[in-house]
Order: sequence, then structure tokens, then C-alpha cells
Amino acid sequence: DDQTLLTIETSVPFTGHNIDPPSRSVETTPKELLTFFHDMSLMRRMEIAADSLYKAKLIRGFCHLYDGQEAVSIGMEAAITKRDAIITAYRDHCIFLGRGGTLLEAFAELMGRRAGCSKGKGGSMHFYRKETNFYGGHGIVGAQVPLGCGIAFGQKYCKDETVTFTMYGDGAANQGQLFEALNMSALWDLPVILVCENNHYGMGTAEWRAAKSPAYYKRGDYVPGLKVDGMDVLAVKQACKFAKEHVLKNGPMILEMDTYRYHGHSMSDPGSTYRTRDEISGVRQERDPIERVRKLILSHELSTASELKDIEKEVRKEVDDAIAQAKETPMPDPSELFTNVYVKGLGVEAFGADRKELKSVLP
Amino acid sequence: DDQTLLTIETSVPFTGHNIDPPSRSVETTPKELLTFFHDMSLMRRMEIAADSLYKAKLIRGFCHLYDGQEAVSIGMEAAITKRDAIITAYRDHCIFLGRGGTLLEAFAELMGRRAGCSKGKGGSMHFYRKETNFYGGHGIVGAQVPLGCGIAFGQKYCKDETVTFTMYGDGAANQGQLFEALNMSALWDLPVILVCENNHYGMGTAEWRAAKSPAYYKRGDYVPGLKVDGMDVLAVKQACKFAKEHVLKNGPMILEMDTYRYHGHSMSDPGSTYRTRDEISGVRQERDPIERVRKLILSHELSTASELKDIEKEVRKEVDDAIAQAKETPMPDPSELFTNVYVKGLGVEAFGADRKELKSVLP
Amino acid sequence: MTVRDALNTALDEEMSADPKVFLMGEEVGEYQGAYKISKGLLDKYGPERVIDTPITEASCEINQIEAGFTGIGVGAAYYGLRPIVEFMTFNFSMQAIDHIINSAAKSNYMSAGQISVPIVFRGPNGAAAGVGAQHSQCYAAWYASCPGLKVLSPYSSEDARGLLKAAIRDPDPVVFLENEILYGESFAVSPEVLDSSFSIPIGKAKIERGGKDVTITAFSKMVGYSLQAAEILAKDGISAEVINLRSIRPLDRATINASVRKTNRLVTVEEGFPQHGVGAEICASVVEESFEYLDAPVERIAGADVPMPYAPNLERLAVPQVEDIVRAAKRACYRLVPKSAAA
Amino acid sequence: MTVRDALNTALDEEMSADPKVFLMGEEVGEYQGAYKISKGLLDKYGPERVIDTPITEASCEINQIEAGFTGIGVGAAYYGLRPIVEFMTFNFSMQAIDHIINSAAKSNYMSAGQISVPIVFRGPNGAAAGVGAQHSQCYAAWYASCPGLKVLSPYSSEDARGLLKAAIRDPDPVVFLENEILYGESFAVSPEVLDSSFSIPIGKAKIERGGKDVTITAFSKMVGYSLQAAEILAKDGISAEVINLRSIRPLDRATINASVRKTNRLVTVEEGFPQHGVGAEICASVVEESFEYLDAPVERIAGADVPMPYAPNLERLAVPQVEDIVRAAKRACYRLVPKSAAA
Ligand SMILES: Cc1ncc(C[n+]2csc(CCOP(=O)(O)OP(=O)(O)O)c2C)c(N)n1
Ligand SMILES: Cc1ncc(C[n+]2csc(CCOP(=O)(O)OP(=O)(O)O)c2C)c(N)n1
Ligand SMILES: [Mg+2]
Ligand SMILES: [Mg+2]
Repeated sequence: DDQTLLTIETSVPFTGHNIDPPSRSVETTPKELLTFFHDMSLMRRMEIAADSLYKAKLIRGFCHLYDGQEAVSIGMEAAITKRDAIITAYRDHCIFLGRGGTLLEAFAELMGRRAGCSKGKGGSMHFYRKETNFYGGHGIVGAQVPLGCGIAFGQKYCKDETVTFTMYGDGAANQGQLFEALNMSALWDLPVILVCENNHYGMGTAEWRAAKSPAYYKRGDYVPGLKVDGMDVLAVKQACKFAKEHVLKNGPMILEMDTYRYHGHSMSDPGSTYRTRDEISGVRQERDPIERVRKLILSHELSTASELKDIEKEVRKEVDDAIAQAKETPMPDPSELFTNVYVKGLGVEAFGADRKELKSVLP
Repeated sequence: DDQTLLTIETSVPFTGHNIDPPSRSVETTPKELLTFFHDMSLMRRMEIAADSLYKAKLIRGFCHLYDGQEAVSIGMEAAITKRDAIITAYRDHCIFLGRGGTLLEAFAELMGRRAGCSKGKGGSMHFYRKETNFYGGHGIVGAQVPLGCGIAFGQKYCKDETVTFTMYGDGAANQGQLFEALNMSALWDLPVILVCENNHYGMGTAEWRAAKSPAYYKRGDYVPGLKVDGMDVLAVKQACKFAKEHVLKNGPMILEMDTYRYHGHSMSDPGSTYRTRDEISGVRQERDPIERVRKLILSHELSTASELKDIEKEVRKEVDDAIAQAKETPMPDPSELFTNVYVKGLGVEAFGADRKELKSVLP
Repeated sequence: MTVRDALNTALDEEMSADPKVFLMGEEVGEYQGAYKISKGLLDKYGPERVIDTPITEASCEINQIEAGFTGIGVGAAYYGLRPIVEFMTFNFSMQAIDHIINSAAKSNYMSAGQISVPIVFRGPNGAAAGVGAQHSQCYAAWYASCPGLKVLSPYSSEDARGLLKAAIRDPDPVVFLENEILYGESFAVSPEVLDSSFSIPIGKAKIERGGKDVTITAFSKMVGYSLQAAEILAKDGISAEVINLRSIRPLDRATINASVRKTNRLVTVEEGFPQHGVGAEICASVVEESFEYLDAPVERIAGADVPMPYAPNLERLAVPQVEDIVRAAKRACYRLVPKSAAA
Repeated sequence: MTVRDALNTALDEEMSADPKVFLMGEEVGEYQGAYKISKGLLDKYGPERVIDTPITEASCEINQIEAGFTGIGVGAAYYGLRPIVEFMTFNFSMQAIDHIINSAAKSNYMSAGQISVPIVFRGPNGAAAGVGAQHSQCYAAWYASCPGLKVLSPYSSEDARGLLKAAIRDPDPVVFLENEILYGESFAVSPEVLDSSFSIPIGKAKIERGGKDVTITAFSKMVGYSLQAAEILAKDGISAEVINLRSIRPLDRATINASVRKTNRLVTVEEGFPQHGVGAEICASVVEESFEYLDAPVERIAGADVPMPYAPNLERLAVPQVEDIVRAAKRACYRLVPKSAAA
């Protein structure tokens, strides 16, 4: 039935730095695999729909899509609980979904509506879900790494026995503050996992052009690291489970997830000038995280091809419905301009562009 | 005679990281050893005199002394030319002297006189000597490291076949911008040597409390490093010669100089609360850089004990004379308040504290 | 000529005139999303002088490590090169601001003139569209508060060419604040502007439109808005003089004060946060030097005093609009009584 | 009570009142050169809550890695702790300023209230004595330009205690600008101030001395100078009202304007650079709200518009002196005609 234990080998072995890697054999269940399939398909579909909405000018500004990288979010969530914390950069839509956010909240945010997860005030780069310990959504490359270490500091301070996953890209991996934060986290044994989503490009820059040493799992020097196939959701799950146990006892660790983004960096980047179409289609054919799970499900005969197609259809409908709903939701009330500047506005006056025309007492 | 070649073993072997270390046998001459003795004694004496002047309130603000670390400056200078560049932090008096600066310029600067190397405008932390490629004198911990890499960038850009030594402390070694600069220097093969003067404390913090890994010569990860006895002037010379050749061909390298500061961090720090008096006197007795050279000179019978004493007396006089002279030099003219704000002041008005009382057209 | 082309040709000509000029930064060569200010320069000057574009294995890109690459740029300037450091946007300059202030602005002074720092820091500044709170800040007031820096902000293609050329030739550190939204805008330019010897003196404002009833000061995109406002005001019989500041530091106090002494009324316009902003400084300067000439309170139009919201309706409320300027000018001319509205 | 003790007792009481409050920073425990604001707290609260002092192998010091430790502090505040982050001086906060602005000040807004950031950034700000250009900058105007931050600057021991306690209890990010030279100064305090429940409302200025002829605004060390100036002015028959701003953001526009409406004259005093400074903002605010009450140009006293020189004679010229304030006040009262001196 649904809960039968299956043991499946990861695509490739883990490679460890200063640590013995976990086993390649991962336990799962039919139910889990089908959930993976559904959830990753939903993410994929959401991102593709965001692309269309952007082109239709319903989303503006920067918009960074996650399709291709879904296994990282989903595998990570399968290994941890919502009491554990996650923080990431601007490529945050799917991380939000993985943390329990809804499609409606996501689309409404992207369209700047008050039903959005940040009431339309954050936009694509600034999704949050504090109730499940998702701390955003940050636009400054690398800044989320010390922030994540700080959340882990809080977890340790409060003796919560939980951990923080702080996600960053291969480009961000060269930021100095990462090394500062890592040193302190190691000195203080903070329960933090630095998840480097190595999608091999930072904007248009290939990893080897941005880093003398693109072996990101080793870049922590004295901090242990693990290289993981980030396109294999079971490998991600295994690695995150292993890492969570490790950091609770021993302090920080780096997980380098070998992954790939199908879309360009953001909506203004076709994503095809600095890499070949062959490279992209090669990854799609050989390493796609959803197709890998589809094959597993079919080869273990846990479901039929047409049942999986039905799931995909259903996913498509979920997404379409959410978009339709989001479109109906109103823009934020103009008074929201002046809310949330502070938690405690102290009754002070704040000004609009023309201070004699528009001002408000801060709540 | 003076120029006889002597071959002397370094105190301890070099330890390499990602590189084969140079030989322990260092070539020198009687003349060189006597010059080392004189120059290091002069530095030592200058710093001790600065201490007195500070206590006499003739020097104000921050004042960081270099006594104990003299071999690093002297050994480095013996390996390079004045066309090579040096940049350091605030502990810069002796580096300035090593680059050919005079005692008068140093003392006058410390006392804020116009004869100072920065005309009294810089103070203790901001000595410079551009004519011999000494780029200061920086007060922000770690900032001089990318700056030094930038100077090396200039050297490479101009095809000057010279190198830059950028000096920083064990505390500074944890600064993120060091890792950023190192990555770029390695990608661009810049001719830069990062000289970590590990005096084992950053203010009152022992190295192991500030760094998870205090093996600073290894902290460059993919960048080669060498650990050097920084109290052995010949070892420093050997390492710097080796490093200069290496970086001209291969890009950056780290030299960790194991050294010690006798004084407190700055004048407000007695330097004895976070380390034991035994530790300090142990270093003085066993590793003092000047005493080491004295012993070499005596054991090789290059000079007599009393001749060396004479040198020390003469050094003392040089210092006293310079101080006397410096005391006679005037304060900067008040008009200097408004000079050097820009190279090209564009004839703009700049203001003093009361703009209606004091203003000046910028030169 | 677009502002983009104006900047591009200015870079090109100055690089061709002086081999010590080189570009480094976050403008990404192969990447289509970039603003393309340095287009064509790599081909022409090679990877040694356009150090952002991956062409050979020896070159690399230097995104997102601002502290490090800015420090390297400043060091190269110490050595005597003339680096042009590009920030993808000035928001990211905060990671490097210590080098801009402490390593670049103060070195010539601390060294009594030994270590000059001929460097230009450039890139888009301030609000773009829909990019939210972390990507929309204006840094004009911060940088221009610091002695040792010169701070320029072009509006038109003439400004962009003339000021960038002046900035590159200047021996001091210059912060050059562009505007993403203006890059694509076209402005007519005279043949003189196209001459390779063209440059605009640093520290001088330009009267973009003469007028006698009210002075409007602005920089960057807000100059265009102010000109539109002046157009509208003219229809109402108000003759507005529009001053394009061009240089925020040094600030052209003389031109501003002379204008106010003529019009007796002042409206300041900027997109940045109001407190301690450029408008506040201009107001103080006019009060200090021309108090007796002022016939009405100085009117200040600025970005709303909130982080930039994403939603388009809120965003619109957060930045000055033409009608805000018109309204303020009318108030200054006592054609309107101030309303006390609440949002 | 000295300002140092005022700060120390405030920290102590707030830590004892709320276990979520903890200290991290560059105040070095065993190191004698430090300012000793957190003296005794390590012994009392242990290394888990005073995270700068090496006692156990598990603790460490966090000097000179400002970006990293500030980010960690802000992250801890996201999680719900109440960190107090100490900078050895605010000059070093530039390396961490991106976290103060982008990670701390804007998060509550961007997340529509989900991610509040109850954190205090504190340490000495501005000029000390003889420490040169890189160690003497005042950051009041920069930080106070940013919505999302609250910026306080105490003068007396009462201020130090009351404002620090308020800052720690406040749910928003607070930048708390102390002054090294004031640490050792003693002020008489009332029993009320010593009560552990004492705190001072954020956003309210204090009239330190009533007067009717001229208003002098100041913060931090300059309040003392202004009081001295008022003393001297009194002897000349000029009654000066001295306003201690206490809070730079929110700025207490109401108190300032009410005072100017009474005195009709204003002198602003600060140690920071003049352009886009606190004085400029106060001038703009008074011009906006009380233009018709002003009988004389606003007088602005500020740090000289140059990097801080080291030599004592130049340094003295670079920061406001009591006589500058006296002179400006007299000018405002038309007791002096402005001189046009050149240095
Ligand atoms: C400090 C900073 N510098 C530059 C940028 C501009 N920028 C946005 S995304 C990005 C590339 C980051 O690449 P990577 O870390 O690999 O993440 P990915 O986009 O691949 O997920 C850059 C340079 C920024 N947001 N912040
Ligand atoms: C960015 C920054 N943070 C903090 C300081 C204060 N500070 C001055 S010296 C110092 C210690 C540096 O120690 P180290 O690098 O070992 O050099 P040493 O003094 O031992 O030569 C600190 C923290 C500073 N100057 N700059
Ligand atoms: Mg990437
Ligand atoms: Mg040290």
C-alpha cells in the first residue's frame, strides 16, 4: 500500500569534505513519491504561469523563477519539519510554496494584491511565511546567509532543537559575509545548514568564471560539506536529514546542491546567450527532477502513466484557478503606504511625496 | 669582508599549503646582518620613544606600536625593492621607516606637525610614502587587503613586473572582504602577497577565540600559503623572495608570519590582562628578532658585543635627535584645514563649523 | 541620442583618450538582462580594460562581491590607474560603502595629497519600477554629504556625456548616479555635445528652463518631471524656472540662490527619502544666503518617507508625480492653500 | 552618575527583565582599552547572553567582522530575540550598513508586518579626540534618513538610561548613537531616573533650558556645548532655549517648531558634516511649518566640511566650539553682522 517502505539508490554517490557521507540508499514510500510528483509539478506549473503573467504585464519588476530546481525545496521539506527554519534569496516562490504557502498568496503577491503573502508590499523577491518559519525572500545577494545563521543562533539560544537552512547560489558563494558568518557559526556550533544551490550560473556568469574554486561544498574550509545531486529529490532528502542531525550536534555544515535553472536569471534574461540550448535540453532530458520521480513511480508500478497525467492536469487547474482568484483580489488600500513602516509608529506623522497633501499618523 | 656570503638555517622549517616550501638555508652577508641589527634596533627604539611621547601627551588618539614585529618589515624589505608596493593597517610606523621614511617625518606626524609624513593630517594610523610605493596606513581592519590587491592589479596592468605585499593581522584574517579579494586575485593571477602578521591577538582576543581555524596560511583554501617564523628576519627574507617570484608567475599567495607584539594593542591597553607576563617574557627571551641577529653576529664573529652596543647607543641618539627636531617643527597652518580635500577643488567654497565665520575657496 | 548611447560614447572616447582608464564591474557581457552601457567596449579594448566580461579563461565576472571589487578598484586608483567601477545598482554599493568613504574619499586628505584617488563609481541609482524596497533607494544625499567625494547625477544625454567625461578626467573620486528608467530616453543634442572634447564643468547647475515666478530644483529623472510641471504651470500663467542640479556635491549654491533671489519662491524635487535629503540642504542654503528674498515657505517634494512598496498603486504614491510638483509650485505662488490630507 | 554607568545599568535592568535580550559585539571583555559599558554583565548573565567575552572555549569574540555579526544579530531578531549589537565605533558599522538598512529597517514593511526586527545597534558615534578621518564620522543623518529605523542619541545620564531602556523595549530596529567623550561625564539624576521602570518616550525632544530669544537645537555632546553657550549668551542678555533632540528619527518637529514660534530664531548645532545634515532637516522643517514666524535666517553650526584632520589645531577648527554657537546665536539675534572670513 501507500506506506510500504521502498529503498532507492541515489543517482550518484555523495561526496564529502571533512565528513563521511551518508548512504546512497534512501527510504521512501509510494505515498511520498506521489506527493513529490504532485508538489514538484505544482511548482513547475506555478513558475511557468508566472512567466506568462509577466509577459502579460501582470507581474512587474524583477521575477526569478525556480523551475528546474524544485527537487531542492521538496527534498529538503521531506527531511525536516515546519519548526525548522528556511531563508533564501530572491528566487523564493517555490520555497514559499514548500513551506505551506498557497498558490493564491503567491500569485496575489506577484500581482501586487492585498491577498498576497506580503499584502502586495514585498513583490516577487520578498515572500515570507513566519508561521512556518520561512524568513524570506531577500534581494541582496549573500545577505541571507548571516541572517540564517542568526536564526539558528535564536534556535540554539531558545534550546528549540531545530535547525535553519540558509540557501544561496553559486554566485553568492563568493560573498565575504558568508565566510564571516561561517566562522562565527562554527565557533558557536550553530545549528545551521548552508545550502548552496549551485545552478552553475550567477546571472550570465558561469561558476568557473566567478570562482577560482567552484567546489562549493569545500569552500567552508574547516566546515564539513557534502556534494549532492540537487536534481534527485531523494538524494536531497537524505542529505538534509543527515545534515540536520549533524548540525544539531556539531555545528554548521555546507550542502552543495548540483542543480539547474531552466529559465533565464530573471524575466529580462532569455537565459540562452551564455549557455547553449543543448546544455539546457540535455539537463531536461537526463536530469529533470520531475521526470526522475515519474520514472521511479512507473518502474515501481506505483501508479500508471495516465494517472500521473491526471495529476498534472489537476495541477494545471489548481494553478489556473488560483490565478483567476488572484486577479479578482483588490489592490492594497492606499493607506497601506504608511502601515508596517514600524511595529510601533509612536503616533508620528509620516509624509508622502507632497507632505502638505499626503501625510499620515503612523499606526 | 662585508660581502662574504654566509648561509644560515632558519629557526624552524617553513610549512607549505598547496605549495612546496623554500629551503631553510638562507644566504646573507655580514653587512646585511649588521644592517638588520641597526634597522631593527632603530625601529624598536622609535616605538619605545613613541610610547613615552604618548604618555607625555605629545601624541594623541590611537597609537599602535610595532615592537616585537620588526623582523617582518626588515626581512620583507631585504627581499624586495622600493618599486614593489606595501600596504598595511594602522600599525604602520615601522613599515614607513622600512620604506625609507625618516624618523623626523614619523615623529612629526605623531605629534601632528607639518613636517610629518602626512603633514600632521593623518596621524599615527595614516602614514604614507608614495615615492617608495608605501600606500599607508589604514584604520579600517581588513580594508587594506582588497586595496593591496588593487595595487597589484595596477602593477600587472602596467606590466611593471613588481608585486604588492598587503599586510593584515590575525584578527583581520576573518574579514569577509579578504576572501572576496583573494578569489578575484586568484582568478586574475594578480601579483599580490597577503602577509598575515599573526601576533596571536586582535586587541584582547586570542586567535583561537576569533577564528575556528587559526591556520592562516591555509585559509586561502585554493591559494597557496606558507607559514613563516616572523621573528626570524632571515626566514622572512627567504619567504618574501620566494613569494615574490611565485606570485609574478602564478598569482596570489599567503604568508603567515608567526610574530608577537610586545606592547598592548594600542596605548590604552597595558597588554597584560589577556595574556600572561610569562608569555611575553618568554617570547622576549627566546624569540626576540633583534637578539636573534645579535647572536648570529656574535657567533659568526662579525662584530663584537661592544660594537653592537655602540650601534644601539647611536640609534638612541638618532631617535632623540629626531624627537628634538620634531618638537621644534610648527603645527600645520590653519589654512591646511581646507587643502587636500580634493586634488581639484574647482574653486568651490567649503565651510568651517560656523560657515559665516570660516570658509575657504578650495584649492 | 539616448542616455545609454551618451554614456557609452563617453566611456568609449575617454578610454580611447587615456590608456589608464578601464572598466570593472557588474555589467555583464554575455548577459542579456544588463543595461548595456558598456556595449562594444570589450571588443574594442579587450578584456584587460573591460574587466567584467568572460572571454578568456583569465578573465572573470565580479558580480555580488562589491566590497572586494570596489576595494580593488580603489587600490588600482591609488596606483595611478583610472578605474570606472560599475555597480549593477547603487543599492549594492552599500556593501562597498566603507571603501567609497574611508578608502576613496578620505585618502587624499589623510595623506596630505600623496594618495589621490581618480576613480568613478557609476551605475543606476534610486527607484526603478516594481523592484521593491531593497532595490529602490536613492544614495544622492548620503554620498554628497561626504567631503572628498564629488557626486554627479545626469538627466539628459548632454548631461550624461558631458558629466561622465568630466568625471573620468577628474582626479578625485566621483560618484556618478544614473537612472535606469532614463537609459532608453532620447534627447536631441547639439554637434558640440558630440565632440570628443566635450565635457561639462563639475559643480555647475544648468537652468533648463528660465522663469520668473518660482524656482524648481531637481536632478536626474525629476528634471523631466519638473519640466513637465513647468509646462503645466505655464498654462496657468506661472513661469517656473527649472534648475537641473547636475552636481549634488559640490552643490551649485550660487545658481540656486541667484534664481531664488529672482523668483522669491522655491520648490525642491527629488526621489529620495525626505529627511536629510537634497531638498533640505537646498532649503538651508537658500535660508542662509537669501532669507530676505523668500516670499513663501520652501516647498519640498521627495520620495514618501516609507520603504518602497511593490504594488503599483502604492509605488505610485511613494514617488513624486508631476502633479505633486505643480501643486507645490502653486502653493509657493499662493495659488493654493495647503490641504491637510491623511492617507 | 556617569553616562557609562547609566548605559550599564540600563543594559543590566533590561537583561534582567527580559531573557530574550542579549548582547553581542565588539566590547571586549578582558581588554582594558574598551569602553566598559557592559562591565559586570558577563558575570551576571553568562556567556550565552553576553557574547563577546572569552570565558569558555565555546564563546568567541567578534571584532572586525561587522557584516557577518550584524547579519547574525538581525537574523536572531527575526527569530524573536532582542539582540543588542555593539559596534566598537559606528565608523565600523559601514561594513554592516547593508544589514542595518536592507535587512533590519525594511523587513517589517516588505513582509507586511510578519518579520519585525527588535534590535538595538549601539556604540560611540562621531568624533573622539585625535583619531583621524576614518574614526570620526557622525552617522546620525544617514541612519535617520531611513524609514524603518529609529535613531536616538543621548546626551546626559538620564537620556542614556531612559533612551537605552526605551530602545531595548521597542519592537523596531533602533540605532543608538553614543559619544565616547561623554562616557566618563557625570550628571545628577533624580530618583525617578534610577527606577528600573524608567524610560523616555522615543520621538520626543527635551527642552534642556527654557528661553525666549533664540532656539538652539543639538544632540549628544553638542547639547552640553549649547548649554554652555546659553550660559554665555545669558550674560549678554540673550535668553536661549536649548532643545536636546534625543531622537533624530522620529524628529520631534512639534517641539522644535513650537519653540521657534516663540523665539523666532533658530541655531542648529551638530558635529557631523553639514551637507544633508540634521541641521538642514530642522531648517527645512521650520521653514515648512513656521516660515512666517522666522525673524532671521536659520544659523547652522556643524562639523567643518572636510575629513577629520589629526593635528590638534586643525581638529579644533573642524568641530563646533562653544564660541561658534554663541556667535551664531548673536547673529540670529542681529547682535552681530556676519563676517566673510577666509581660512
Ligand atoms: C549584493 C548584490 N550584488 C549584486 C546583485 C545583483 N544580482 C542579483 S542576482 C545575482 C546573481 C546571483 O547568482 P546566484 O547566487 O548563483 O543565484 P541564482 O540567481 O543562480 O539563484 C546578482 C549578481 C544583488 N542582488 N546583490
Ligand atoms: C572594521 C573594523 N572593525 C573594528 C575595528 C577596531 N579594531 C581596531 S584594531 C582591531 C584588532 C585587529 O587585530 P589584528 O588584525 O590581529 O591586528 P593587530 O592589531 O594584532 O596588528 C580592531 C578590532 C576596526 N578598526 N575596523
Ligand atoms: Mg546560480
Ligand atoms: Mg593581531
